[in-house]
Amino acid sequence: MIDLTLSEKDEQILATVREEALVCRKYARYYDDHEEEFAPDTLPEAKDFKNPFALLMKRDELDSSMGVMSMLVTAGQTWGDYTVRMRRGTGGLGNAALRASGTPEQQSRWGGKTLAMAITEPGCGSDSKAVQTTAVLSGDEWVLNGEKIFVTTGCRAEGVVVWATIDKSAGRAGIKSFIVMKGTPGFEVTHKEKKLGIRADDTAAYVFRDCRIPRDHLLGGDESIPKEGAGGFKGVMKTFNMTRPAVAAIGLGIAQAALDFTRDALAAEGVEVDWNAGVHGRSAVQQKLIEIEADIEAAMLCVLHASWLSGESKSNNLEASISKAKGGEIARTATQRCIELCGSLGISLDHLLEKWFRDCRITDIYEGTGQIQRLIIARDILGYSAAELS
Amino acid sequence: MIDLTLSEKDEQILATVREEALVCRKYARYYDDHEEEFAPDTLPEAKDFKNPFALLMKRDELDSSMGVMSMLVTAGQTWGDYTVRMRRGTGGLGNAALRASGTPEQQSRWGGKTLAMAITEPGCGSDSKAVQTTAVLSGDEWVLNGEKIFVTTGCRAEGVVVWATIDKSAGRAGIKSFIVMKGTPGFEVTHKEKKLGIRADDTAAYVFRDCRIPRDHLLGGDESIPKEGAGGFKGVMKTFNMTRPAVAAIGLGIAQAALDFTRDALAAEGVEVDWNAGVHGRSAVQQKLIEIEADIEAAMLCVLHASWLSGESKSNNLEASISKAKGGEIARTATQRCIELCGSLGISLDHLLEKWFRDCRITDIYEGTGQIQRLIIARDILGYSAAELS
Amino acid sequence: MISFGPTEEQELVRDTVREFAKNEMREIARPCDEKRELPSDFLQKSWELGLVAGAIPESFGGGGIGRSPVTNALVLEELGCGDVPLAAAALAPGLFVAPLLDFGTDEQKKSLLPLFVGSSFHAATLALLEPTFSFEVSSLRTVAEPKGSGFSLSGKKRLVPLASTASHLLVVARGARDGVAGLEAFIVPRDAKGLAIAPEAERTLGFQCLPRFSVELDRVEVPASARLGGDRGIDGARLLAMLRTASAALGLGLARGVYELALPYARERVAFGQPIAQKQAIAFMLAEMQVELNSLRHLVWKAASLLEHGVDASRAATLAHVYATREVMKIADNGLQIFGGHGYIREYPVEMWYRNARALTVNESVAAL
Amino acid sequence: MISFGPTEEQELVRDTVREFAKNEMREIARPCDEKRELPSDFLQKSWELGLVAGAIPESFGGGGIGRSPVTNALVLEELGCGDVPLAAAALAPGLFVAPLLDFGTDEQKKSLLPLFVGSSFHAATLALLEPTFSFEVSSLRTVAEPKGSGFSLSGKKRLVPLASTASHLLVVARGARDGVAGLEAFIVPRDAKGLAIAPEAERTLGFQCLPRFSVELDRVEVPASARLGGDRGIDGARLLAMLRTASAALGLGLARGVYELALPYARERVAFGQPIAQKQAIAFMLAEMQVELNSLRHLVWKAASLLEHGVDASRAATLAHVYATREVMKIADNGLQIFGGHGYIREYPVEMWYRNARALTVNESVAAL
Repeated sequence: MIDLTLSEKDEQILATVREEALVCRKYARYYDDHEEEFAPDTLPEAKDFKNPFALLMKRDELDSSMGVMSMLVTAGQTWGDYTVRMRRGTGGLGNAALRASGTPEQQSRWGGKTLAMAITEPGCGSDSKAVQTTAVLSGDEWVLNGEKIFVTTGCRAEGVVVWATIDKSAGRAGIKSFIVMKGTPGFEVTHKEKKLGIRADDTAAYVFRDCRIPRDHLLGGDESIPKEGAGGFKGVMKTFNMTRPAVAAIGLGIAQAALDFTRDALAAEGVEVDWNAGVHGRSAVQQKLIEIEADIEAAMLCVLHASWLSGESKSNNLEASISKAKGGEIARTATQRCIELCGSLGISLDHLLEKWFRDCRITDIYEGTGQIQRLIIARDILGYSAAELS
Repeated sequence: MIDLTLSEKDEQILATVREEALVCRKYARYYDDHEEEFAPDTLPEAKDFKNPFALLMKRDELDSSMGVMSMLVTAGQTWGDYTVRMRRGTGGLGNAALRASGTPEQQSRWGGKTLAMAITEPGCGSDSKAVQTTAVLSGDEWVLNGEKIFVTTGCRAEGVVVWATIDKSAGRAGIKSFIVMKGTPGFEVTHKEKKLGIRADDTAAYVFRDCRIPRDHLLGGDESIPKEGAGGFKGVMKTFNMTRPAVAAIGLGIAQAALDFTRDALAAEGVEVDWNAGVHGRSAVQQKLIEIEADIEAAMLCVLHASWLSGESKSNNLEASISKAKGGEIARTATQRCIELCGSLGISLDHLLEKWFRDCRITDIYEGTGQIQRLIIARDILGYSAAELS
Repeated sequence: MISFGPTEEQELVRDTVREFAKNEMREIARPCDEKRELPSDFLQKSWELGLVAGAIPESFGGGGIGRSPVTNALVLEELGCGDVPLAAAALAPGLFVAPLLDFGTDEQKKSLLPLFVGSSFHAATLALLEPTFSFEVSSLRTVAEPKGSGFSLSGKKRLVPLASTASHLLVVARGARDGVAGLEAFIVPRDAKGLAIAPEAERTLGFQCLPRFSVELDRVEVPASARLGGDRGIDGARLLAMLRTASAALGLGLARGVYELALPYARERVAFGQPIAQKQAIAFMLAEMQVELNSLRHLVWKAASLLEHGVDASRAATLAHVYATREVMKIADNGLQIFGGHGYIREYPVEMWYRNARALTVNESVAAL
Repeated sequence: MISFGPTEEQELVRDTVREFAKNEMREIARPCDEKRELPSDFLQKSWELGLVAGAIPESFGGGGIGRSPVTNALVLEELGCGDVPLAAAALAPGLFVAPLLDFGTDEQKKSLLPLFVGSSFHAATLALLEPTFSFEVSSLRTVAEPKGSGFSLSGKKRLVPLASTASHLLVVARGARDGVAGLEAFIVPRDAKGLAIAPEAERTLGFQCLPRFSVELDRVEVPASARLGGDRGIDGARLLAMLRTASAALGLGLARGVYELALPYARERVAFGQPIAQKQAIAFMLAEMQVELNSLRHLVWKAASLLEHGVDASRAATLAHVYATREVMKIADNGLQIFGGHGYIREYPVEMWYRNARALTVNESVAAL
C-alpha cells in the first residue's frame, strides 16, 4: 500500500537521533573554527544515550524498511552536524562499494574497517571514466600509480577503495576498484583541503607511487575486461545507486536544520505560516517559507523513494539520480533562501545558519554534480547512450 | 551621458500612442473570437486622432533616438493589441530585411509595399540554414521551388522576402533572399494557421511551384557565393539584429498590459505595492508584483539598449539576442504570473488578460526560440564557432 | 510506514482509469475544446466507471469500496493525464458527494446519497469561488446568517461546474467564526428561491468544454437541516486540504500528459542535423520534468496518505498545492517550448494543455475532490 | 533622453577605478578574507582615489565634482568587481558624507565636511541595521524622543562598518511619523555618552575583512543640531533609494566578477574529452549570466538616473534591489557550480565570492552609498 507516514517506532528512533543531533550541534561551531582538528570518535555525552542503531535492528511489519530508515537517520544526524557524531560509526563511502561489489571474503575481511572512496583525479571532475591512475599486474601483485583528490574522510579512513584502470585502451571497461590499506608502501596521504564548508570533515589527496597490493585486493575479484561498453564500469557505477540517495539525505538534513532554525527564529518574532491561507492571505516571507518547505519535503521523498525501491530490490538507477539532482539543488537554494529570510542575522557567526549554508553547498558537487545527474536522467528517459547524449 | 529617463516630447508621443492603443483594445476581443476576419487597415476612430508617427519625425537633441522610440512605440501599440491598429502602417518583417540589405533601387521600388518574411519551412524550425527552398537561375529569371510556413502577415502582405538556396552544397553561404510579389504565377498562399494566440494576425503557409521572378529580385543583388562560412548568410542574419529587439518589444508591450491590468484590478481591491517596504513589509502578492515589474522593465531596457546601439551604429548582435532571449522569457512568465495573481478572474474571457497570456507566448518562439538566442549569446561570449558549440 | 507501492486493487483501478483516459478522453479532448462542448455520452460513460458511486457505502446502495484519498490521487492523476476539463466534468458530482460522505449527518446521507447510486449520471456540484481578484478562501464574502430556525444565504459564486443541470449545489459560505475554521457548507436545491444561475456558461481560458456558471444567492432561505454536518458543521480545514490535494493530483496528471507528448516529439524532431532531444538544453528540460513529476507525485501521495489516516493534512496539502501551482505551469510551458512553432498552432495538442494548465492552477481552483 | 553611453569623464573615472580594483583589491582580497583583517594601507590608498572627497563642494575644500549617482553606480560596479568587503570599507565614510551632502543643513556641512577633505583617510559611518530576524526598515526599533531642546536616542544597531574608528556615526531612527517617511538620522560622535560599541567586530559569513560592530544606544542625548537636515529632517525614501541602488550596483560588480572567473575556467577545464564550455548546460549558464548582468546593470542605471534627476526613485531602486537580491546570488551560485569541486576549496577564489554574494544581498544590506 502507498503510505508516506511513519510508524510510532519509526518516530521513536528518529526522536532519539534528534536528541543526539542536538548534542552534536553544540560542537559544530568549534570544529568549523578549528578545521585542522578532528571531532572525537565518541562524544563525552555518549554514555547518557542509547545507540539509535540498536533500535533499528528490530523492524516490525508496520515499520519503514531499513533502507528508508537509514536515509531518515542520516538526514537526522546531519540535522545536528555534518561531521560531529555521538559515536562515529565505522564505514565510509568505500564500505558502500565493498557491500555492493565485494566478494564474501572481502566483505568479511574489510567490512569492519572504515574505507574511503578515491575516484576523482586532478584532471577529471565528475568524468569518472577518465581515470588516469593505473593498476598493473606484476606477478601476484597489482602495482598502482596515480593521484586522487577530494577523498572524503581520506585522512582518517583505515583504507580506501580506489578506482584505477588496468587497460586504458579499454576505456570505462578497463576501470576496476582496488582496496588499499593505510601504511601500504607507496600510498601517501598528501594534504587536507581547506574548504568552504564541511571543514571538520577531512577531504584528502592521495598519491600512489609504485604501490604494490596483493592480487586479491581487486574488488569483486573479476580481472576480465568485458567486450562491449561499460561492463565492469557498470558494476562500479552500482555503488552510486546506493551512495547518491545517501549523499542527498546528508544535504537535506542540513537544509532541514536551516529551515527549522529560520522558522523558529521568525515565529519568535511573530512571523508564522497559516497552512489554511491562500496566496492572498500570505506574506512574502510566509510564501517563501512554504516553498522552501515544499522543496525540502519533495527532495527528501525522492530520496526515500530511491531507497525504498532498492529495499524492494527494484532497479533505482533513475530514481537515485533524481534524488541526487533534486537534493543537490534544494540543498543549495534552501539554505540560500533561509539566510535571505533571516536578513543580517542570517549571516552572523553567532548562529549556525551561515555554516549550514556553507556545508550544504557540497551536496550538488560531489558524487556527481547536478549536471551529471541530469545527464544520467535524460539518457535513461530518452533511452540514449552516452554517445547519443553527451 | 547615461540617462534612462524620457524627455517631455518622448512622453507626449507615448501618451498619444497609449490613447490610440486604448481604442484598438476595444476591438481586441472581437478579432480574437473571429480569427477568420482581418482587422481594418484604419479604424473609424482614426479621424479623431493625429498620427503619432508624425510627431516622431522631429527629434530634438534631448529626445530619445528614433530607434529607441520606435521600440517604445511598438511596445505602446501592442499594449493595446497585438494586431489591431488605428492606422495599419505599411511594412512587415520583410521591409526590415529590405532596409537592411536591399539595393537603393530595390528600397525605392518596394519600400512602400508591405512585405512579409518567409524563412521557416515544414522541416526546419529555428534552423534557418537548413532551408530547402531552391532558387535556380534560368536565363534572366530565378525559378523558386519550395514550401514556407509561419509566415507572419503572409495573407495580407503585398509581397514577401523569401529565403532560398542557390547552391545547397554551399550550405549557409548559398542562402539568398528574394522578393516575390503576390500574383506571381507559381506563388500560392495555402492557409491561415489556427493558433493559441495572436489570432487576428495572419500566419500563412506558402508554396512556390516553378515560380519565376526577374533576376533583379535577388535582395541586395549579390549573386556570388562567398568562399568560407556564412558570408552571404551573415548578410541575411543582419536582418535579425533589427527584428529581434522589435519582436521582444512586441511581446513586452503585451506583458506590460497584463501587469498594468493586474496591478489596477488588485489595487481596486486594496492590494498595492509599497515601494519603500522591505521583504518583511510585503505580502506574497506584492512581492510577486514587484518581481514581475522588475523583470519586464529589465527586459524592456535590454531592448532599448540593443536599439540604442544600432542607432549609434555600434554592433548589437549580442545585445539583440539578449533582448530577444530575455524578452521572450519574460513575455512567457510575466503573463503566467499575472493570471495567477488574479485567480479565477484571470482566466475569464470577460477580461483581456487571458488573451494576452495566449498572445505573448509566441514571443519566445518566432524569430529564433529562446534556446537559439542563448546559443548565439554563448557563442559570442565564448568566441566559439557554430561547430565548437552546437 | 513509508511505502511507495500501490496495492493490487489500486493498480487495477489505476489501469482501468488509464485505459479510459486513453480511449475515451484523449481522442475527444481537442474537438470538445474547439467546440466548447461536452459530449452528452461522455458523462454517462465516465459514470459507469463508478468513481462517484463506488465510494458510497452499500447501506446507501453504493459500491461500498469506501473513500480512499490515496486511490483517489491515483485516479485523478490518470484522469488529468487524459484531459483535465473532461475529468472535472466527470467528477463534478463528487464535489458534492465527497463532503457529504465526510461531513454529512445520517439524515443528510440517507436523503441524498441514493441520488448517486443509480445507473445514469446524476449532476450535483460545489460552489466555492467568488468574483474577486484577491479571492481568499479564508475570508469568503458569501455569508450565511441565521434566519428563523434556518439560514439565509447571500453572495456571488462563479465557475460552478454543471450548475445548470445539478440537482443540488453545495454552497460554501462564511459562518459565525472567522477564517477557514468558520467555513460552512449548505445543501441548496438548484430551484431554491433567490438562487440565480447565469443563463450562459462562463467562458474561460482552457476548460472550454466544461460548463461552469456564475451563481448569485440573494437571501436564499434554507432550513437548519441544509447545513452540512448539522450542528457540528464541517471541518473547513479538511475540506480545503482535500480540494488542494485533488487539484494537485489533477495537475500532476496534466503535467505528465505534457511530458508524454514532449518526450517522443523531441526524439523525432530533427533540427541542425540531429534530434533536438540530443541537445542538452532540450534533454535537460525533459530530465527536469521527470524530476518534478516524481517530486510532485510524492507530495500528493504524502497529503493523500495523511488524509487517509484521518489526521491533519493542511500542511501537506498546501505544500502539494503550492508545488503544483509552480511546477505544472512550468512543465506545460517548457513542453510547449519543445514543440517550438508547432506548440503554438492548434493542429498540435500541446497549446490546449498549456491553457488548461494555467486554468487549473489558479488559486484554489475547484476541479475535483 | 534614453542613452546608454557614459561621458568621457565617466569613462575615465570608471577605468581608473577598474585599474585600482584589479591591482589593489583582487590580489589582497583572499588573504584579507582568510586573516579577517583589513590592511592599514588599503584605506589610505583608496582614499587617494578621492571617491569621498571628490563629491564635496570646493567651498568646503572638496573636489567639487559634485554628487552623481550615475557615476557612483559605475564606480560601485567596478569596486564590487574588485572585492565587495574591501569596497565597503573604503566607502564607509561615504555612508556618512553622502546623506550629509544631500540632507544636511549648511551648519552641519560647514562643521563636518572639512573632516573629509584631508589627505588621509577619515572614518565615519552609518548605523541602520538592527538585531531582529524580521528587520523591516519601515518600522525601526531604534527611537528618537524629544528631550529638552534635543533628542534622546535608544536602540540596538548592528553591522556598523568601521564603528570603532569612526569619528561620527549617522544613526537612523524612527521619529514621530510611521514608516519610511518618519525616518530620522542623527549625527552622533563615537564618544557620546550612552553609546556603546562592542569591543569585538561581529563575525559574519563573507565580508570577513570588514570590521562591523554592534552598537547600543542607551538614552544617548544629542542636541537639536544633531538632527540631520535640522527641522526639515531627511527624505527617508530617498535615503533608502540611494542605499538600495548602491547595494544593487555593488552586487552587479560582484556578479560580474564571478562571471569573469567562471567563463575562462569553463573554456579551459576539460571533462569528457572537451572543454566544459562546449556543453550546452554550461554554455547556457554563462549566457544566462550575461543576460542577467546586462539586465541588472540597466535597472541600476535606471534608478541612478532618476536619482540624478532628483525625482522619486523609490520604485526604480526597489526594482533594482529586488532584482539584485535574486540574480547576484544565482550568478555566484552557478559560478561556483561551474568550478565543480574546485569551487568548494579555498585554493580557488570563487567560494569567497559565493559567501560575499549572500552576505551582500540580505535585506537592506548597508555597504555603500
